[in-house]
Amino acid sequence: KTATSGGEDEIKIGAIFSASGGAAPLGKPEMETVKMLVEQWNKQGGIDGKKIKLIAYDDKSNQNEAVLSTKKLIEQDKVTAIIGGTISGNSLAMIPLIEKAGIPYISLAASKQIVNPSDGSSRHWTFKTAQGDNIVIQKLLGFLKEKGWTNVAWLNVANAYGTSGHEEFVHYAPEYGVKAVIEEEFEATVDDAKAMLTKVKKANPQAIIVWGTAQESAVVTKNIRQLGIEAPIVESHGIGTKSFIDLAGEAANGVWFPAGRILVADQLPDSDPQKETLLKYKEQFEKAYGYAPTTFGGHAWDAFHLLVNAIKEGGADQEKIRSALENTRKFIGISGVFHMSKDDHTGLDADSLVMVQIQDGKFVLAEQ
Amino acid sequence: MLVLRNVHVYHGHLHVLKGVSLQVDEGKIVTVVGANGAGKSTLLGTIAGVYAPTEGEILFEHKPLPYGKVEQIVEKGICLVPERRQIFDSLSVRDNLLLGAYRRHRRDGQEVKRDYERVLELFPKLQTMLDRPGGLLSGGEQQMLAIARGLMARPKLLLLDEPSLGLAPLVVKEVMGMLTQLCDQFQTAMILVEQNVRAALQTADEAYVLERGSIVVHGKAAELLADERVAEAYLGAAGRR
Amino acid sequence: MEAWSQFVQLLFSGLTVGSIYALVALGFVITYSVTGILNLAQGDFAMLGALFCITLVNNGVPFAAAIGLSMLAVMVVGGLFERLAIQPARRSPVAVLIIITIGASFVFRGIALLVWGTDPYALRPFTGHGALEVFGAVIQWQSVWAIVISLASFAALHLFFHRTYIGKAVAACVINPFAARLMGIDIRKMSLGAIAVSAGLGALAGIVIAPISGASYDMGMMIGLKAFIAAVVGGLTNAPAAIAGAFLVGLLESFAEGYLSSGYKEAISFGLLLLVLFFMPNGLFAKMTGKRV
Amino acid sequence: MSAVLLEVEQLSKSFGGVQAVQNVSFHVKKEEIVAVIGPNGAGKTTLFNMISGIIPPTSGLVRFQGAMVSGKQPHELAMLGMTRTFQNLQLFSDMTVLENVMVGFHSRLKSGILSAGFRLPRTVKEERQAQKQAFSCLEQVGLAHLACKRAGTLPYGMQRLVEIARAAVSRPSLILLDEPMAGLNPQESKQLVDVLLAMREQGFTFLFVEHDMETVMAIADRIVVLDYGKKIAEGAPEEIARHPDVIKAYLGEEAV
Amino acid sequence: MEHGQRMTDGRKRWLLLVGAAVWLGLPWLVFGNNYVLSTLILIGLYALVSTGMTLLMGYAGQISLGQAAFYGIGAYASAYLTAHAGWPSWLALAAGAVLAALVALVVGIPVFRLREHYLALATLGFGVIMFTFFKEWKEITGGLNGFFGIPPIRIAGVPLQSDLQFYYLVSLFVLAGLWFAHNIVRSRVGRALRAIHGSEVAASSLGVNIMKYKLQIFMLSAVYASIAGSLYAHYVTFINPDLFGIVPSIYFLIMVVIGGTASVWGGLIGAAVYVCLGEWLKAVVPLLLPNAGGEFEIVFFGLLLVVMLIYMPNGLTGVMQKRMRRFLEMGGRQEKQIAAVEGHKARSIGGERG
Ligand SMILES: Nc1ncnc2c1ncn2[C@@H]1O[C@H](COP(=O)(O)OP(=O)(O)OP(=O)(O)O)[C@@H](O)[C@H]1O
Ligand SMILES: Nc1ncnc2c1ncn2[C@@H]1O[C@H](COP(=O)(O)OP(=O)(O)OP(=O)(O)O)[C@@H](O)[C@H]1O
Ligand SMILES: CC(C)C[C@H](N)C(=O)O
Ligand SMILES: [Mg+2]
Ligand SMILES: [Mg+2]
Repeated sequence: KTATSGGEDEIKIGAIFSASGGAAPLGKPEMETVKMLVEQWNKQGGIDGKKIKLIAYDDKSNQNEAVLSTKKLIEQDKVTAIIGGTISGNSLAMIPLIEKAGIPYISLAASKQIVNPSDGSSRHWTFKTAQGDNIVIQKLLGFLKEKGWTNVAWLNVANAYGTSGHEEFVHYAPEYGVKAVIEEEFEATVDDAKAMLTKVKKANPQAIIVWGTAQESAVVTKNIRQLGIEAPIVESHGIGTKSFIDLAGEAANGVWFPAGRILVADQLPDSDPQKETLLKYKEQFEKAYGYAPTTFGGHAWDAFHLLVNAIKEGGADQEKIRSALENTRKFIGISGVFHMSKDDHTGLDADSLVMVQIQDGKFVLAEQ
Repeated sequence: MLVLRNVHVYHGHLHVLKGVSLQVDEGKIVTVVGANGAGKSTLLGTIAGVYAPTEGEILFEHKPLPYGKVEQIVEKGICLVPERRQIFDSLSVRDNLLLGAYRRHRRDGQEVKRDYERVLELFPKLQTMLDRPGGLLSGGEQQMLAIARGLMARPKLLLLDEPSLGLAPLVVKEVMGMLTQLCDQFQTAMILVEQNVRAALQTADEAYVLERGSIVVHGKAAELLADERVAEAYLGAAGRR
Repeated sequence: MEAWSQFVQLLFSGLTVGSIYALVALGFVITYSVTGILNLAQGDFAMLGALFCITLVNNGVPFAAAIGLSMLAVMVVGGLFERLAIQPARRSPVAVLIIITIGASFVFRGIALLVWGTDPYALRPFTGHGALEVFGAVIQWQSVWAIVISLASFAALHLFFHRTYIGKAVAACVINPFAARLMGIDIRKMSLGAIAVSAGLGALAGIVIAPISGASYDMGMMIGLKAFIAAVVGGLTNAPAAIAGAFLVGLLESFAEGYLSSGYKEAISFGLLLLVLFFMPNGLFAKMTGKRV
Repeated sequence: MSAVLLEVEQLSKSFGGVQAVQNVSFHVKKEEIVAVIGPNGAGKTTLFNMISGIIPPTSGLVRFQGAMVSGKQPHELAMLGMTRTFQNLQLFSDMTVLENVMVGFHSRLKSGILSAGFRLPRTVKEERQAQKQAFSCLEQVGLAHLACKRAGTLPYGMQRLVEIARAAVSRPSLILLDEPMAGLNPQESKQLVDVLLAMREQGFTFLFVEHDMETVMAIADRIVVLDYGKKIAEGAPEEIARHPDVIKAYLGEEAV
Repeated sequence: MEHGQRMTDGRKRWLLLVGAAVWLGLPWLVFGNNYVLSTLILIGLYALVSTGMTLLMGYAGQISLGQAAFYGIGAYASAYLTAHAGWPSWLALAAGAVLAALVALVVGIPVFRLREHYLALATLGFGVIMFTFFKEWKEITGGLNGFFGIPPIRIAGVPLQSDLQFYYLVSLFVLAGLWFAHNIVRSRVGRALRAIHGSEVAASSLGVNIMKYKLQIFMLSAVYASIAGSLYAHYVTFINPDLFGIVPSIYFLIMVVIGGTASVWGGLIGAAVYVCLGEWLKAVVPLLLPNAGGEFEIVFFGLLLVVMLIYMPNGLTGVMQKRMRRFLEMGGRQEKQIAAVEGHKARSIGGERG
């Protein structure tokens, strides 16, 4: 099956990001990354001489918009493949349409459900580049076990990202001998979490896990220290942007979190296979947009290159592109080194993550 | 002091005032009577700036009024006591009265206080309910409040739209008497629109009869009171009882 | 003893949050009691105030001057909003006016997104990072500032509304605009003034909260919503009641979160609030309204 | 003819400190026209509000057509056959005059939300009937030519007439009128008097409040006088006109 | 009078027929473009919700800031009953509608004792509470992760899977909904509702049971929303609580206001304008400002909303009604006068007493 229309000399790639709305801090760098890459590739002559035509929509962090835009990409723009879906909810809403239409699709969101749905529905065409929360949680639990912090407090933000992280935590924690002495939720719009934290203080955990993205996590982190709780804080990969450090100030010091290597690219040993790729992306992105790249932009970088490689192999034939994606081996990306297979449409394992600690306002690679 | 020449007013497409001319002299009471829908309220509203005429001119103290600009017209000393009372429901009776003198507070605070006392003497009923929200008063009490509030503005020209509406007979008599007195004492000119035609004609110096937007009769109030045609059309057959 | 310190902590958490809601709620009340409009863009004034102030401070403007300047700037924005969006629509039905304010809020938010991007920003506390300790509970100085500022603004407004005749005239505008005009009250000027002042208060709220929770282009929505709740609970025309409402909402949230479930916090605090309303359908702080049936 | 339609017993109402109505008792017989008069603030409107169920009495009873009705809701009373007009007009100002009057016919119709939504034949028939009735009622008060006008744009006096037509269209057994003549000039009130008298002939009963003594004297069979919430007199018009207390409190020396 | 009415009805019927023909023919006009079809489907679903709200707001004068909750009740009822309990889709849709009506009844009894902004607050609170339930009742709703694998709706055992089939299904519901609403408006019930809007005391002293009608119309609007929600769930096959929170409720309110409450068509028109405006901006803004993201769309949407409402305070139907009236020659000259003075807002004064 091939894409029906579209000039012979261009390849249409569709993209959907949450460039505005609640998930904008994630979606904006994704969109910018992809735009930058398309420009670069086209300057160098495109893919096998064909220019890339990017058709990108902003779903405004809204599920309906995501569904409509997907329809539009499929029916009207007749794209060859789609990347995007910044947040899990939107990706999940897009998938049924994409599977029905039969178009290669790479999501940038984290939920495990995107590639391994619990209801067993088809994921023939769907891939993703963000480390699934199952992997992140395992990395985090391994770290806790190593440190001997087995009685912990679990706090997550009340949205799809937070609850999905929580589920994985509940699922894997026993395996690592970690126990939550208290589990709480906070709103993404929280201004003051002290009320909730008084309970945490009482529970007296060995470590506190805060699972959210930058702004709300910063408030919680600050409040933890303000209440005089001294326990170490471990957070999620959702805080991997400089603004977390600005917002949390002093309190950010000493916070640990698992993240992709991009945040600490320059601290990696030269032997690291990703180092070169990471530094190049970092340099290009900073030059283009004037701020440091995020792990989220990295997911988009990966998705774009995975797709480009598959198109090189499969041409305009969508089934061929798909199977090329599925047969990706040892692709060195920003989020990690990808090994796809029929059963694993993410292709990343816990090694794709490192533990990072914030020290004096900087991301520092923790000892392995 | 007030002169209307050939004033036309429309409500949408409805031609309500069709060339009304009228004159009010200093310190005189002029009454305008006429059937339902003749345009009496519209006439008062136009003078007060609520509606703007499409044609004709209105001169106040020899200068044209800023048509349709209610606040500026109030500033010039014209005050309308409107149809349906227009009390500030949730403000106390006291505040209602004081707001009547809104434009004067800055200039003559002391005098406002004196006027306040005087107005309450005129309506002793209100004295007993100064702290009650205006909207809770009975119909007639609200009417008293509306008139009293108008007086608080101490205007040069007072426009009264059916002031006797809903007032008990005894009170109507007092109010009418008070208007005459006010007129003598402070040289306040007035236009009085009334359905209680007899009372109006007894109080006023001059009278106009408005019919379907045009003035059809104009004369001394006393003469009209005696006029048989007017008696028949507007006073109702006297024999009823 | 520990239970006691938790209680005090929750109390202060509630008061801090409540004081922020209170400042924005005061804006709601002023706007509503002069123009009869529920201005759902009120929260965005807080956002603009916070972001302006942060930008100024980051560019080296002294803190106090930055606060004053950003309040002024937001007041100008409020004034423009009144002239361009509210004044031309004065005669529209209430629901339409509400939606106009929502439209304006989209515009504010969109512009803020363009200017400041999506990243949240931080502002340093007014007076150091220190904290007070009361019965084992910790209270940031910034929280004390928030509470004091909201109470002070309230006191100033209260004096204005109840001690001056302009205050009365302001109330008259919404109760009966037609009669207000007949009294010579310039309701357009009043409306402009009211919205500008509300905007200024909103800005102040944003500036006070920025050191506590950071500021970003989309913070207005949540603050606005909560303040709206507080203002309504207080009856919308009654400043002291709105303040009480704001603290009530803040405390309810804080205690629901601290003693019950944080996931259900919103539902619980709302549920309690509604329960009270059902038993007092005329509001928690009902006074004689001047409406007879 | 002489059956008692409405009975009011020891009715009282106080608002906080204000004793608006105190222990007022009287009755209205079928096809009678009874007037309630009294100085401003005497409690007349409050009395009407209690009788028509709009506010609950502090104490006392109201009996209508032999049944206890105090505590009933206004709409229940309307269904039983008691409607009213208001001192401060309560027209549905965004609806046309005809529609206003058709609302008055509400209590005579049955179709509910489902039969209306599916437009069952019964509904269609009812609608036609309502329209016809409303129109003929407007003809009776002489407003048929204004049927399509928006009620809010009518001059004050005519709005009063619309209210009366609206209250009368369902042919209730008792109509309460609160100052029906206010805003009408003498000639117009005379016309309305004729309409009311004609309606009485058709079997209507009226209880009304009015300050226009000419009207009161012309049509009332009986007059109840309130002052400071208390009934100070009751009787035929001639008696009342001579009653010294009434003259002192209400009419003034050179009364009608 | 009678004659005029009949003539009007004749013309109206004719107009309706043309409208229906266009509606049915639309899929061919757009060459079966599924994207356009899905936009139309979405318009239809929103139209259902906002038609219910138009009745509630325009005819009963009650603002609801929690309508999306009913939309959600329908969606989750259908999702759960078909996917987990194995019910046939139609039965699930009906059950959702009944459930929504019951919830509306239970909520309405206390809520409608409140007025004006208290009422708005209460509906908002209801919305928040329902949202919390959708979010936290994970066994039924799947929580914030969402609900997957909702089966398509079936007619006589055949699953409706193409957009075209769904388009006709939704159209049918919209037409039925409009017809029902239209009938209500011009009946005793509709008059009673408008009367309540005008003056509650007067309405009740003429025999209108205010509480009953408010509740009934609230329940009806809940049923409209619930049906739309059920259809949405089957159409998209994935739902999550964010679709049914406060923000969507506000969007529904925007649609109703854009459309105007002057006629039952307001809901449909508002939904259409709302969706089309969004789509149009998505296409146009990048042309004007090639490097801008969705943020510009929000700015423009807000601006257009403000400008539109300033110039059309009664919504689009308010403007169209005047044109229509002239076209339908309703009531002759007099009607024109009314239309002409309508702009002049005569404040109903003296509403303070009864
Ligand atoms: N706001 C308005 N919109 C449309 N028409 C109006 C408006 N106000 C008044 N009219 C019309 O203008 C005409 C004159 O009305 P106006 O109120 O001036 O009469 P009036 O003499 O005061 O009557 P009344 O004695 O009943 O108060 C009437 O036909 C009325 O229907
Ligand atoms: N809800 C209320 N709260 C407080 N006082 C009230 C209330 N309703 C009425 N009153 C007072 O009760 C008294 C009686 O009022 P009511 O309206 O019954 O008088 P009325 O006889 O109809 O007078 P009018 O002839 O002026 O219409 C008045 O003094 C009024 O101010
Ligand atoms: C960390 C992010 C890639 C996760 C994303 N926000 C999601 O909802 O899945
Ligand atoms: Mg008049
Ligand atoms: Mg009365």
